[in-house]
Amino acid sequence: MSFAIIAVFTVAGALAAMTLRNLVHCVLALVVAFTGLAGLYLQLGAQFVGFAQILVYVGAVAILIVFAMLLTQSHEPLAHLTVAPGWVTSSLVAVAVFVILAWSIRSSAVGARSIQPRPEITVRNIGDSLMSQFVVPLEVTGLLLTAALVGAVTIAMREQRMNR
Amino acid sequence: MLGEGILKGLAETARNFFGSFVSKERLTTVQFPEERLPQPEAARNFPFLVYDGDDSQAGLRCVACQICEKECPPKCIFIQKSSDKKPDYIGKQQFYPAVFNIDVSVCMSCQICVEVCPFDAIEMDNAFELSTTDRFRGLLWSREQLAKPNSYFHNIHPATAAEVDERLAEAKARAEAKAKPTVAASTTSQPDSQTTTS
Amino acid sequence: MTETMDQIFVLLKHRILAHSPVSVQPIFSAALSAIAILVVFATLFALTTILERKGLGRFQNRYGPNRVGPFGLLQPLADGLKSLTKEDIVPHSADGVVHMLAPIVLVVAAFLGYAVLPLGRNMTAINLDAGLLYFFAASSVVELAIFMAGWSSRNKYSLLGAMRAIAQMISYEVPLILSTITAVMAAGSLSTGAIVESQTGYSGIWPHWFVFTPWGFAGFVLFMIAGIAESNRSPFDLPEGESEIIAGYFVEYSGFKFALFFLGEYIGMFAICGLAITLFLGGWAAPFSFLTWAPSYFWFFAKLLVLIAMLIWVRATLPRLRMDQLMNFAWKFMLPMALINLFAASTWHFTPPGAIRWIVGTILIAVPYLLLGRGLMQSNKLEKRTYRFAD
Amino acid sequence: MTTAPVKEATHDERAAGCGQDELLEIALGPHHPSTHGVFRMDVVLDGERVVKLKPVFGYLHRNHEKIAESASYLASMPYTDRLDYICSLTNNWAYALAVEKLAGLQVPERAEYIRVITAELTRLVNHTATIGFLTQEMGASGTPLMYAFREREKILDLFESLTGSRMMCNYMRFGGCRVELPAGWLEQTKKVVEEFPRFLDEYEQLLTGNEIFMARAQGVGILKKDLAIDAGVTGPMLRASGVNYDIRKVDKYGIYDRFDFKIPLGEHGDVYDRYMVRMLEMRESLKILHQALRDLPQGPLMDPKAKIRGFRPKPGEAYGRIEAPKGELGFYLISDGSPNPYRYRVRPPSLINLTVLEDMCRGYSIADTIVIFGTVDIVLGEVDR
Repeated sequence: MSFAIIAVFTVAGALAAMTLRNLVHCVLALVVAFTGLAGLYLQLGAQFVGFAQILVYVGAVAILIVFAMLLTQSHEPLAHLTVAPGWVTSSLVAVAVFVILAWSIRSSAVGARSIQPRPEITVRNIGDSLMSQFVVPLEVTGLLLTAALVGAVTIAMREQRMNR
Repeated sequence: MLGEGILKGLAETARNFFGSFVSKERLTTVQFPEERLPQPEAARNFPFLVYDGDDSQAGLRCVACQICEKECPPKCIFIQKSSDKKPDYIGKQQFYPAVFNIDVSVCMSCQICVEVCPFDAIEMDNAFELSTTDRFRGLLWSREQLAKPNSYFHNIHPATAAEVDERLAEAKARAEAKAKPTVAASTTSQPDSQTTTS
Repeated sequence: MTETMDQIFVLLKHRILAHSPVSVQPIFSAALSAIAILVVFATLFALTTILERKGLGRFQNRYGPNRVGPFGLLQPLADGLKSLTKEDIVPHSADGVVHMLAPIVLVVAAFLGYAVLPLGRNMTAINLDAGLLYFFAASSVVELAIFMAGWSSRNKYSLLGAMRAIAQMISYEVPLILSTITAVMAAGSLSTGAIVESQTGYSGIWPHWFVFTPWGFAGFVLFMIAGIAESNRSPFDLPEGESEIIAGYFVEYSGFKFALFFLGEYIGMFAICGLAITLFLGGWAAPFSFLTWAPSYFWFFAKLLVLIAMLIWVRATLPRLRMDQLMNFAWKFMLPMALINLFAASTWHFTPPGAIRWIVGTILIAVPYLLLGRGLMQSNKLEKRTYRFAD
Repeated sequence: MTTAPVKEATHDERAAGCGQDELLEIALGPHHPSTHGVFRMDVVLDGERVVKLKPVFGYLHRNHEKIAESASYLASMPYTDRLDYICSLTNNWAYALAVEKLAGLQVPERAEYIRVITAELTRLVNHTATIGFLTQEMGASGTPLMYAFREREKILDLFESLTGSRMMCNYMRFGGCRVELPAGWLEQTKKVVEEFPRFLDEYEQLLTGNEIFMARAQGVGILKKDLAIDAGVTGPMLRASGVNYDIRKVDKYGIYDRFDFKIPLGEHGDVYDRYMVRMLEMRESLKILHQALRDLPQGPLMDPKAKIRGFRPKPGEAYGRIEAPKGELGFYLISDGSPNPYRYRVRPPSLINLTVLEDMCRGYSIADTIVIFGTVDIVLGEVDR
């Protein structure tokens, strides 16, 4: 029941994000979709991922998109519906991806296995495994992000200098 | 050190906060309708016409010379001279204002009319709660509304009023001593000592 | 007796729940908690508005509102009635739906955080394992609401205000979260209940609050500064910036929606204060061991009021920063300090108890503070000046 | 930075800006809390940085100069109160000075002393109001403003008991002053002057060392010495840029040569200097007040030659100027022998100091613009007249 409600919300949000004409409305619809996704995580008992989803996607990514949009675009939203020229190909690709994903999920072991009641995964468990089992991936990710950050700052500073 | 100035500022406001509970110095509000500060004697707001005696219209000192009307910077005074004459306080025959209107919504309380009046007929009032619901007719004061007795003048500006009375009595005595009332043509040659009077 | 007093609300809730069918009990329980939080904090909001105005008045040598009711205490009621009866104006070119949704989203998001605040012993609405994370997730939605308000109004001032608000809130979220990590580290849990629980002990009569350690004190100060910035209060009230951009993102709101913005702002401020209490000031724990007889929720709200009073005091004193200075402060002072504080906290945990760890902890925080403060002053070329006099 | 709902900047504005960013044009005022009345600044912003600023005024134009040409000399005196309504007494003085020059009147010594006392009190009133509003514009929630107004009230009370009105004093007359000091006024004034430094100390404690205040004020809105001189800027603004020019010293009008006081000078010409110069000037004013209150002689208040009615100066022209709290306030009069001036012209410090606003604001943020504008210290009554 609650799954259905959340799913409807998520899908509706995603659809709206694609179809609405006003970009800001699209972002807001996207936020609805993100929130729905977080709801799904929570429903599956994954507290940490659910809250992180909201914190990161709603709190940061959506805002980032908004910023990017406000900083780049400067036109009024288009009044009439436009369709990208290659829409046939792209929808075909989308359908293909969906079919492949669905097929692989269906045929994988995950679906076949009955879900066993797992011990509650606490934040402590996550932390422990991040610091022991997955410490190398974590550090690599951190390094990557730092590099990206430094790169972004460098580019921004060069642009500023050029402006001067 | 960063934050030092901020802490000093916080101490200062805290001193004022606690001071407001103990010292009048730090709680300066006067809660107006209940509490009223005494008005200084010089306080002025809008002009009024002084009358002597009991009859507020017959006793007006104003002789409709129209100097104030001419000098009034925002031109808020309107005077119509009477066609007949009546005796003033000395007994001279004088005109009187048939109409004397002041539009207090225009008046800017500058007191010029008081200074230029040779007859001490117009003085400044200190009443200030004058709001009306009718901003046109309600703030256009006629002769009847403007007339206030000399005792009122004494009440609000005792020192100035005493000075004025003295001067008027002197002028009267001089006039009586000089001659028996022959209808004087002009009284505009009043002594210029009035210039410093308020 | 004291036990009953302490748990009276919990017992009351159980009593009510006992009368309802088992199937709806979880929902019913949540609803009861939600209603209680809504009522209590909305009342506190009303109370704070009048306290703030009266307090500011006293700071400024005047009485503050004292006309409506005894001591002006009914002023919030009058304000509420006024905002309810005022015309709700929506600008012609505004984006109607978003314009309407913004204050609602703001207030809802602001209220969400309370679900994990322990208002007293056993008085957490939902004791989540990742409570702190939940709190920050909920409060991050506020930014979105502010953006919605600023953008949908189609007013340049409100757009400027919204951009300022978002930039400021994102920047200060980093030191805000980093400064909480120290407490999380000490308690070893993200759950707000567990964090409070770890501070409830006493040595003699002195409590084990985190604020009474070097890193805790620094963390508390950093958290409060970042928290003030998060809740857009003076001296970080740039998004409203009354003298510059008039009212910022809610310049085009009137009537009850305007009141909702105020409500949201204050609710957010209480939440931040409540979290500061939870993390550093021992939550509902009594300040001295001989005061434990007073109910736990009393202590929570007493501390909350003290923090609110402090915020009012700060507001009464300080002028507002400028946008670039605000950012500089966040990234060049707050962030390094929060990281250093994190380092100091971990050093504290790995040093044996005693005077040495106090000395080390203090030095680890005081020296960078002095250096960073100096650097900040010098990079802005701030100095005390002397003046010459000519004849 | 601009967005969908914002009107696109015109081509010229875009060309004036830096880089490829589009510009945001906003109108600060005339309905804006920090524009000191009905002033408008059309600001072109690049993000929050000011690219162009166009001051727009005239909303409060009242035709003062033309009205004065059709009114008698005396009737213009109360109108001068309403020029810079914060400091009516210095306006009175400047106008009286011009007329006295025109008519060749001599002001008795006692009246000169009273003029100095009232003018310096006016300077205190003006500077307290200015710095109070300045902090308000920096976003302090009214506290420094309230402290400033608390002190200002005390002086306004003095004005009221002397002149009958708190702000529209209309006190000075051609050849002297209108009324004698009321009983006890001198003692009361001495008390206020005695207590005033306490307020200044409090203010310095609250603000001068405050890091946020320093950050907002130092290095902001720099007015270069040369530009200040070229633009004809006067008053504390000019002195904050380091130019030693004070008409009290230059002209020694009235009896200012008898007092011992100094002129504080700034070095950087930024907001902080303009604030500090005003603070220090208040202390110097207190010095003058101490001396004037001590030396106040007895004697007449008016030149006996002065006439209230039928005042007709002989044909000629005169320019009387004083150091008003805001700068050089001058009145230029031409008489054709009639009761009305033939030509009447005010040199308002507010307006002329305002001309450098764009030069000071360009490159700073919109928040700075408000603060810089606050330190120019204008009163719209004087700008628009």
